[in-house]
Amino acid sequence: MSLWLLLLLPLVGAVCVFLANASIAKWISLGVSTLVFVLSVLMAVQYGEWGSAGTGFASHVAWLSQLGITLDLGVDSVAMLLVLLTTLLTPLCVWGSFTAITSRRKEYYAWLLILETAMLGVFSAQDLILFYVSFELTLVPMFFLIAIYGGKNRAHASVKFFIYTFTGSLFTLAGFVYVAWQFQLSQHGVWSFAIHDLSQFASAMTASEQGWVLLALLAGFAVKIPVFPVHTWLPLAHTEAPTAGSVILAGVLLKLGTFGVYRFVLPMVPEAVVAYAPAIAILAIIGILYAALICWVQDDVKKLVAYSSVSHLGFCVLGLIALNPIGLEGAVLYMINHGLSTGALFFLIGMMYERYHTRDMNSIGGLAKKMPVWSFFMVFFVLASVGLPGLNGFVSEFMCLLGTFIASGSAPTWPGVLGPEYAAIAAIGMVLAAMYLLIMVGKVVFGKLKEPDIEGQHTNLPHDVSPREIGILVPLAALCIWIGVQPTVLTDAMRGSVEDVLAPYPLIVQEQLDKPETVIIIEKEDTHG
Amino acid sequence: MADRLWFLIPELIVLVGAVVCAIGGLSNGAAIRRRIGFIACGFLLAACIAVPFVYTPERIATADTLLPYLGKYIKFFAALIGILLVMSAGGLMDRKYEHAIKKGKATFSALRTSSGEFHALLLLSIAGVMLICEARDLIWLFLALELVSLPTYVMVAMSRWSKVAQEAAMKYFFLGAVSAALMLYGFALLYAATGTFVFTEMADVFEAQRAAGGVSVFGQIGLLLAIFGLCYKIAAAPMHLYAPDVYQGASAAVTAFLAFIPKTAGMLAIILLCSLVGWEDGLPPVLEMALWVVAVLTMLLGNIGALLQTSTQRMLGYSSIAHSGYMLIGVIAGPPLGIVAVLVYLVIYGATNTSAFASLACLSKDGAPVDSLEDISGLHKRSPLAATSLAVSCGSLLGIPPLFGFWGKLMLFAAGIAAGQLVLVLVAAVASAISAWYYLRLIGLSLLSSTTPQSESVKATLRWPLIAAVISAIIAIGGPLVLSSIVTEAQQAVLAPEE
Amino acid sequence: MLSLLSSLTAMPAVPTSEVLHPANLSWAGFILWMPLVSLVLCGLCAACKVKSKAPATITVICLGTSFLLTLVLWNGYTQPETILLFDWLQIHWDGGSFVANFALYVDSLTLLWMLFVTGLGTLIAVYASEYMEHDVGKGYTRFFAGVSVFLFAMTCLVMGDNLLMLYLGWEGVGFASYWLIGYFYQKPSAVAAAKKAFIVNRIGDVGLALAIYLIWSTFGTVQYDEITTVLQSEAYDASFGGWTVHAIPYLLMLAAFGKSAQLPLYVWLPDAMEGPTPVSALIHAATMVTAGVYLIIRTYPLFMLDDYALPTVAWVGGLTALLAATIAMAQYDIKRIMAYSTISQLGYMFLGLGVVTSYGAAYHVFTHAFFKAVLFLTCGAIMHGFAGQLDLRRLSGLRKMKGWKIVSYTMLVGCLCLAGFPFTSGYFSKDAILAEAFVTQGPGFEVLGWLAIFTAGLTAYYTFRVWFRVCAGPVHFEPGDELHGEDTSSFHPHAPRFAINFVLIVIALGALLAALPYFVPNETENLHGGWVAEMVHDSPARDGVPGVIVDGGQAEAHGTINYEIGHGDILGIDPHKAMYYISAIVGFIGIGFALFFHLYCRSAADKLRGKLLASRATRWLPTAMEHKWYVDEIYIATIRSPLWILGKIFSLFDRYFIDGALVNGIAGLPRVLARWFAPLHNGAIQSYAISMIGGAVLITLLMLFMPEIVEFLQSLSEQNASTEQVVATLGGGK
Amino acid sequence: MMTTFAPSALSGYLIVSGLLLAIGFIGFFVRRNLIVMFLCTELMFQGAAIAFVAVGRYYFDYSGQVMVIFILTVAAAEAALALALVVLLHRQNNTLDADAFGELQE
Repeated sequence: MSLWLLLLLPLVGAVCVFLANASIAKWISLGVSTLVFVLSVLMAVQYGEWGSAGTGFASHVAWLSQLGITLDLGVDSVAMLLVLLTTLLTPLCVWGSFTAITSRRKEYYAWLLILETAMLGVFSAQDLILFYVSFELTLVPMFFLIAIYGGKNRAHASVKFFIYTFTGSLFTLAGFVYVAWQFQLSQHGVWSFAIHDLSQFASAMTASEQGWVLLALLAGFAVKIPVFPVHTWLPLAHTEAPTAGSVILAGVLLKLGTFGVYRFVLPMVPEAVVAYAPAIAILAIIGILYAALICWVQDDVKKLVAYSSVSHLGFCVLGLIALNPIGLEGAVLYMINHGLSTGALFFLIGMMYERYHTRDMNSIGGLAKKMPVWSFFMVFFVLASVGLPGLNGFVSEFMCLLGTFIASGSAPTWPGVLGPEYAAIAAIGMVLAAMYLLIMVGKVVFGKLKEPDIEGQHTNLPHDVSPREIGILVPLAALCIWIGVQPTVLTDAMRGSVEDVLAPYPLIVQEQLDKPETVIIIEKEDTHG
Repeated sequence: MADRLWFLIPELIVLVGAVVCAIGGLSNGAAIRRRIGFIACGFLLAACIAVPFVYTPERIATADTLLPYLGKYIKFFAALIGILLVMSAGGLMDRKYEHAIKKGKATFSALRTSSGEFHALLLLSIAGVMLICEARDLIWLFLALELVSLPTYVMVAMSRWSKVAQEAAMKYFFLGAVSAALMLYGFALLYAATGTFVFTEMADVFEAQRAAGGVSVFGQIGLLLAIFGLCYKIAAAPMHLYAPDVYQGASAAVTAFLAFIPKTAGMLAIILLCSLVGWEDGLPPVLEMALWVVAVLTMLLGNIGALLQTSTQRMLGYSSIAHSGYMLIGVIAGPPLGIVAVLVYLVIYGATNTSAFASLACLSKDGAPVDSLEDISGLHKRSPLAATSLAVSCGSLLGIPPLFGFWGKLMLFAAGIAAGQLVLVLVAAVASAISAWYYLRLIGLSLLSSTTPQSESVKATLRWPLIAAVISAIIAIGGPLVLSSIVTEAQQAVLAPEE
Repeated sequence: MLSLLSSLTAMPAVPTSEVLHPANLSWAGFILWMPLVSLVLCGLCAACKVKSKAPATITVICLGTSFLLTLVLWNGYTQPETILLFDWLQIHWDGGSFVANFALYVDSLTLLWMLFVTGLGTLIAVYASEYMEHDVGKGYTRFFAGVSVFLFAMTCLVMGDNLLMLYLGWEGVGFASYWLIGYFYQKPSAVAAAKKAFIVNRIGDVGLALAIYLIWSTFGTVQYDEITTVLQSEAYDASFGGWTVHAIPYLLMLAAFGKSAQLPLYVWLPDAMEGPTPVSALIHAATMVTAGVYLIIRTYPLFMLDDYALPTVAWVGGLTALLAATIAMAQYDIKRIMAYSTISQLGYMFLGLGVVTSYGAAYHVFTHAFFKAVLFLTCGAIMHGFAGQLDLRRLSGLRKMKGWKIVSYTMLVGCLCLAGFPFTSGYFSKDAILAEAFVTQGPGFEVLGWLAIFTAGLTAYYTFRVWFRVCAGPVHFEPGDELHGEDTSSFHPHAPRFAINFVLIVIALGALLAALPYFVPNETENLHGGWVAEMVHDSPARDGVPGVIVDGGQAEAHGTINYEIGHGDILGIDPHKAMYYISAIVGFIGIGFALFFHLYCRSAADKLRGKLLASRATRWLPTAMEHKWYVDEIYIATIRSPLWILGKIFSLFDRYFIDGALVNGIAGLPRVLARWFAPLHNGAIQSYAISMIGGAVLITLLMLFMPEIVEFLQSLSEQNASTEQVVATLGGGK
Repeated sequence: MMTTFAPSALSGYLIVSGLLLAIGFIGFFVRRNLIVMFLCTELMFQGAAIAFVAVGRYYFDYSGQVMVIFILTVAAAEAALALALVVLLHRQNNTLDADAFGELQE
């Protein structure tokens, strides 16, 4: 079994969908994506690198040998987990779109499957260019999903989404090529874009070079995550995207940014990461609090959840740059958990929207009376999102904050450059998260029943969620509980990879701490020079 | 001398083709007249096939040009894309006239037909590009460039019997003459600086001058003026001003031609001129800085200019300006990677740009050509193939991976960075980002928008341009599969002759 | 992958480092699991749309089982034990690990808490089975599921062997209270109250989370016994941990204050009255609010590490007690009075903790659990019977009405205990705290003691204000607004039936009998407080700090403040003895005032209020008290509204500045430039010619003269630099 | 008979050729008649031609003169083209004023 099968199957499926009759397109795509999911689970069972630092299912295909570009695939344990997340969410998205999509159906399902290929490509690429190609390729299906099936303002939203993220990642590409060039210089003219080569080599660059590369890489990844202040495309895209689009966007696409940081930024430019970590952390914290306060005053439920993603991923970023295993494992866990719980929230909002054609909290309310099962799931996933212990969100949030908290210079084994003060301020975000999400629940789920006038656009859907919709939500809920109760299974699984990435850091942090004045000079050079 | 003639076999095939087309166009047999396009394609194909036989290693060892392998690469691809260009021009000339003859409403008159001439001119121009590869001195270069240009002036004028086409031809021709004079004067100064026309000798003289402290002032000014004159051919700033007008005025198929053949010619000539002074210790600072400024201006002005356009052809005209800017990065970066990147990019750009223009060329609105952006709104409902080809080619021009255009840009970026031109690459990145706006607009209009009253009657009526568009769109998608071999060929093309 | 699968299928049972007796005690896990079983069964009932009282039966049986198991466990208790249920959070890495298992820690303190948590929980479930019956088939199942969640969370909180388990329970009870307070989810006020409870608690939770981080980074563990081990080890000295050990108690305090409704985080509790009455009883009396007290007792050694930690606790407790008592005096809603009274009594408990009498605090928790449960349940019965009427001005003479005798007299029992009537349980437990305030030396503890005594008087007054108004006096009643199809004129109160009466009697008896433990002799000499003290003192949490023995009467700590005993006295008498008299007298005075104002001369109270209001100098007093000192309003004005406005500002900032000005501005820049350059393409051939050739010539000239230009620019900047130098030297000269 | 050709003399020729180029260009952009404008471009070509001849003479190299022959040829071809174009434009618009052709613009 190879990753190629996993990658190409959705693509083949997309072609089949496109050629098939519109009425069976959804069944084909559901079948294909489910098959991919089953395959990925089987692969996960076979996977031999759980807990160790190795790369599994590695395969080599030469491509553009003149530039050292290959089509190498392979997954480490973190990537394998994210592959599983992707293959899980895609069939659910397909299934969730059965009633929502009524026009241009074939294209819709074809795009979803192409999107799956692209996302899997990102996680399984072992070559920078292959990574970049997949990374960018995700934009195209998403662009069309938003632009064809989105809300009223879809044209603007899709173009903004595309151009914003496209622009950012062009700089990332420049950064990649720069590193590859440096590698080529050191290798007497032999180019290579293999992640393995470059991440080993890049840490040999000078501090100021690393700083520039860091900025270039972050230009793409920070937009994708998104980190304050480059987040404004996200609420717009989320609000306008169709339900499945939002789910994929929140569930997987945002993780491409954090995964990029994990896969490239951390191993490639350690010195710069250490130098810039406080600045990034401050942006992340601003994002947490700022977006949380904005959530508070939103009227549009979907926009609220979209901003909450900005806030939540701030924790993830903190975990990433805490530079200790607990923080990094927490961050990876956060990626998965956010995908599950926020993805589910978008599903739920989509179900509501299908029935009432509005997402305005002022015109809808008290749905618990009419849709008790829906309300149950809504409250459940809100709590998962808020971080109630026993559910998944708690573990990752706790680990990210703990990682940040202990990431001070005085930590014995894993010194970092953050510390308790960062965690303490970020922790305010926990309160705010409870605030805005519960206010949302209080308005939409509880209170007096308030329904908008839906004359003339009556749907065939039942009042409460249908068995199909329950079928979508239950696996997500079950995973939320399972991860909440048994997070150790996942943290053990990713341990080796995480420690491998972090291995050079204690030394570098220690060096920087011993010479605090040089850190400042480097920063100055990097910002002005 | 005989050796050099041997290398000219592809050109000769194409020239024979031109003659055959010109004569065939006057034939009384309607079957022959209507199949002029096939004849042209046939000769181009023959030229294509001839290339590998002509360029055998033993033969090349005897060549005395600066870049002996260049011809193999360029001639092959120029002929190949030439076939696409001929296809996109299918049905352009004499369509109504031939229709009328078929219906019996008109009789054939050799004076009223133009299809044969058109194809002959087209082939002549392609032959000009091929000849540039074999240039070993300035005279040859000058004549080859003129051979490329002069037919295109006529093609613009005859592409449409409308006032705008004639205006476009007038502007193109007059400004072309001025720029040719500039280039010629530059050649004169180069001659003054070196005392010879032969490239290899000029390169030696310049090397001696550099060893003695730098290229002489005459040489520098001469290079600059010559390159500015050539900038007109590649539509690079500040010589790009004519391009939007001309590209808008000419019919889409001819615009596709203008955006590829003269551009390739100009690029090759610039590469040849730059190789006179060599990249070994960097181009002379004056030249490098000038090219730098030109590249930056071209990328930015081209992409910025496209933003506000309401005419598809004008928009794509600006886009092709911008692409010249990208290619200049490769020229500045120099061999091997930079020139390889430019050569690869020329092919990729040629294919995808042809696709974009061909998808416009196949459209008509109640028999009239289509120009405004609104006309292609909702195209996917009426002609999904044309709409998809347009979208794919725009995606490729924008450089969305994994389409063909991305790989070209990647190579240029890599070359730029490898030459230490970080700022240039960043400017290119910004420019690409700007370009996303209008490419997405084209994609959005063709694939996403709904039909408007104005665009209701726009349909894909011409068969051959549509086929050309689809083929080149397939190339844009599937091209990456053969990228590695193209790059290998391009690498060979920039090999210096063995001493 | 195998490991992943194996952990999927079977819970791993890797024992942790310490000695375990899983074989002996693994059944104790069922104390924890039974509420969860109940939750699952209730969930099934909900899924099957059961329309009977089955959920109540299930819940009562499950909780009862828990209680019985706790009794058995208590009976067989010999020494502290850890019971591993399963691995929860175990993160290992190169050079360390973070371990928080799903494990139980059983010591006497745990057992003390679990006894009344499960016991009262069961009784309240019985009570609710009747109380909630009008909701059978609607919210009935939801209610009992909520109760089960609550009990499960509370059990985790109390029995967990590490701080993360405590945190799980901590947030869990917060969530359960959110669930239960918001039970009437169609009432906006209930939804708001539920939300408020959760959010205010979250503030405390953040404190707890940060405290856990600090504890872990300082001690390297979050398990209680290991923390104790570290504190007792040789590695420990005064400089241990640096600033962290000083920060830990304050963060824990924040958590405790949030959960136990102390200043400044008490505001959620009065609003929590929106829930059904059993919820109030459950939250207030028995369990949730005492979690803060439990936390502090559990982590007492950590509070000893900072000199000012315990005094802070004491002062916050004392002030909260006073403030809440003054508010309670001026309220008319009896349930609300009980809520404020709860806050006030919790203040006492914290005062007790602060003045180093943890057994006193624990004992007060214990007695308070019973008598406050009685009071709430009687309030609930009244509310139930009088269609939601809770205004003490609209109810009178209940004890003379048929079927309300049991309610009235059990309420009297509760009131007596709360008022500290001599020889009731509340009397002893409160005395223990009051006396200790004089015994222990601390910053202003004596003042605090007098303050607390004064508060005790107020307590007696407002308690009996309720009883005299509602149960004594002439028979009179007006129904509330929750009439179920009945007319106001033809309204008949529904007297409680068996389940409610039974529970009331049992708990009232419990409240009275809760005085007994005080007299049960204990095995340790010189120990005030009997059995409860013994339970508290047996816990290893008590002797965490090396060289410090913290006993009921003997306390000493390192640092500058010595919690010494023996020197304190009141008016020259031993405080413990003196307090028997003083508190009795104060209680009588309070009750006397209540007797006068609210039984014999009810109009006098209104007159007094009128007089106070009439005078400008004293008007503020009743107004402020009736409006709860405007604390809610202050919070809204100083925290909520500014934040909300900030959110609005950010929202606009995001839309118009970041997105509008920056993003769209930058994105719009090319189009602006495009407009600038558009005139270049004016269509005139000659202008093209001049621009093209001019541009080419300009660039050529620029390039040719580049060295000269660069030189010129350099000379310019050098000139500038030299001028700057001159200016600088001139400036320096001045 | 070859006489030496001093650098100063060469620069004189080059100046003349440069002037021709400039005059041609200035004429191109100040005159409005298309035929005159075309003649101006021819002037520019001839400027270059003079330079070629002069330089060829300076180096004793006949290539310069060869070049001039070719330039003349190309100029003739261009002239033919220009004439055709001018006739076409005139037929269509009845004017040869360059300003009349400004339909294509932004």
